[in-house]
Amino acid sequence: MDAVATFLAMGGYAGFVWPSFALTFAVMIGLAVASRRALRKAQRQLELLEQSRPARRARPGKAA
Amino acid sequence: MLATTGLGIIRGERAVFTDIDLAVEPGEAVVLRGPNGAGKSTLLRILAGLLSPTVGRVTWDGAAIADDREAHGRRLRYAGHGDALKLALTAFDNLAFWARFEGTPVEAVDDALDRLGLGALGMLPAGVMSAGQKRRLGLARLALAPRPLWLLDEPTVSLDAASVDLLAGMIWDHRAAGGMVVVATHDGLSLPNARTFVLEKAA
Amino acid sequence: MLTRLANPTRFLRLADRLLPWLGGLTVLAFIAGTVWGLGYAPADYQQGDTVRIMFVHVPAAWLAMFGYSFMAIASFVGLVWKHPLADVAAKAAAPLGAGFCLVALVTGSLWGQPMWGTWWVWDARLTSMLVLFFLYVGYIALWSAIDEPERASKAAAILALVGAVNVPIVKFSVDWWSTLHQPSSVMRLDGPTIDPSILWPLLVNAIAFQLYFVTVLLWRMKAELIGRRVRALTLGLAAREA
Amino acid sequence: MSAFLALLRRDLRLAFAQGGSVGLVIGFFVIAATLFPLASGPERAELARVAPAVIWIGALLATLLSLDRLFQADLEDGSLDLLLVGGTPSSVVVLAKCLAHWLSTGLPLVLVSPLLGLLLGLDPVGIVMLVKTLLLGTPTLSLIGAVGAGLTVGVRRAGILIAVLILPLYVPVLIFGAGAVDLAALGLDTGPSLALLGAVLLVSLPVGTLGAAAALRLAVL
Repeated sequence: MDAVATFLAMGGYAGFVWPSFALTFAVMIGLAVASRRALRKAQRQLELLEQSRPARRARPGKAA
Repeated sequence: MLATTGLGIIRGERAVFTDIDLAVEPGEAVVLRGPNGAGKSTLLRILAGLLSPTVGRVTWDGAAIADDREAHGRRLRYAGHGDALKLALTAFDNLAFWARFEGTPVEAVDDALDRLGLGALGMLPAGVMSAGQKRRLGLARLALAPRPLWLLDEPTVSLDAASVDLLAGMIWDHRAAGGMVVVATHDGLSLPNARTFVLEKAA
Repeated sequence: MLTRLANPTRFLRLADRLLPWLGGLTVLAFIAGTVWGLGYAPADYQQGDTVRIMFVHVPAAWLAMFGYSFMAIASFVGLVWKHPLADVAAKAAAPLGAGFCLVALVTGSLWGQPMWGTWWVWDARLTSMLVLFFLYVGYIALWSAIDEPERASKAAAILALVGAVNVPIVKFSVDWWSTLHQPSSVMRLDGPTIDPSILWPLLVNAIAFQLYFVTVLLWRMKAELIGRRVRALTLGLAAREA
Repeated sequence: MSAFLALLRRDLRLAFAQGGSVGLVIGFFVIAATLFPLASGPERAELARVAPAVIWIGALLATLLSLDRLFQADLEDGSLDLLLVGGTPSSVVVLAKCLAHWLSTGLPLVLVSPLLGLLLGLDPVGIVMLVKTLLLGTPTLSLIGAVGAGLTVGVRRAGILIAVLILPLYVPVLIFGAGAVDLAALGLDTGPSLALLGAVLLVSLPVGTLGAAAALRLAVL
């Protein structure tokens, strides 16, 4: 237990060391999640559009 | 001679038009027609060298205009949607600026104003002129110094019938002197034995 | 090689094959570097355990600078050779670079407080990093202000290149300025030599950050490419309906 | 050359004509600088110490405010198209417009800066150095600013966007410019700072003109 407490205390600098690591990981995970989410959204939109395309192609003569 | 081969352009990731082959000979007039969004203005801007086509090329006497844009600029007159006027300057000063900018004699300005029926308004600031007068002042640039190629985008907008005839006369004289005209217009402007080129909307 | 990759479909396929490996390696390197750095690397005799902040601060600062160089090079390639993936890569790199810049700034501040007794000093390095952050912000703002991707990509590329020419001048001017104004009592962050016991976990973490950069960059590029395809399809639909 | 002079003359006439921007820019510069003592208190020694910073920042912001119209007016009335297809290289067009911008913005700022220096209690040595640095630095502000103006022409909220794009790039000019005035006040050698200001100007001459010219070609797409 003592070892864990010493580790967590970081020689009295816990208030600086841990927030640094926390912020770093928060920013990195945040960016990764946001990027993944954008990718998923784009993929979903593409699927939707590709599903709806044949239906529109099936109306010939309209463009002419 | 102005020619395009296999011209196509993609804007906003959409093909505006594809495979335009157009040749204009000296003395010839080409009227561009087509629905809104078919790319009439876009084509004129490509011919002027303002826009680069995605595929294909524009040539002048066989040489690509993209190789020497400045030289191409010196042989054409482009009239777009704006009149390119500074409202704080007089009609004369507006035209005189463009004459100086292209390095042609400023003496031609008075004649150009007369030609468009603006001779009496030379000292008036462009800001107090009516829309039709402004348009005529913009078109007066055509009369500054002869240049072989005119590219006109809807030149008749806000012109009255008499002014449209005036413009038709100028185009006629220009062609008689061996000039070429490509004009996008909806109506009104009747150009004898002009070729019509229809732009379809790309699917 | 480059021309083969220029084909977005081929690029997407390659990215899909690489991404699982990259993702796994990133996580492993992170765990290794962080555990090593936090648990096993010795505390500095002068700075105590605060020196451990270095294991995230320094790689973040490196990547913030790497990100801008990457962006500038990609912009150059995009403008000169019109490589279709280059501007996608440049756009995708910007938020990553900005994020690392922010991390470097805040962790630098958290490191500085116990060392200097203040959250912020106008030290040359911090100030340059702050200006770099502003450059990222401008670049991202320009992308989002212009709707047409063709124009936005070229405009952003011009900005990135003008910025890249300016970065060394900014850096030099800030160094010059800090020698002019700075009382010399500020402690240098880096010693003349770094002990290997600190250097190794630092390098492992630097590799982890770099792997992360590549992984997320590929995700972002994929999203951008698919997004452009979506845009093209919707515009095509709108044009047909009109 | 005739195109360059014609464009320079026209832009200067427009800038100094009624409704032009010169008076407004000067007005902004003077008002912003005189607001400063009201915020900080009127102690002369304190004011003189920060005077170079206040005047330099004022000049920077005044330049910035005038930048969004640099190409925008020409885009709106269609002149920009004609300037770019008139057979003149676009970098020459940009250079003429930058010179006109500097003559109608930077130079007037330089001319009123001694007055502000006096108001803020700068000594004569400082005032002379202030004029010198502004004279060397403000052309750079116009050149680098032209890139921002070119990139944002026709874009929503261009004014604020220019500020975000360009202000970080103004850092070296600000540092060398205001720094030289500080050095002069301390009686130190200002030669290197002036040389550096000149070097920054020399770098921004090609970077600004080519960058802005490339940006303008995009704007008329």
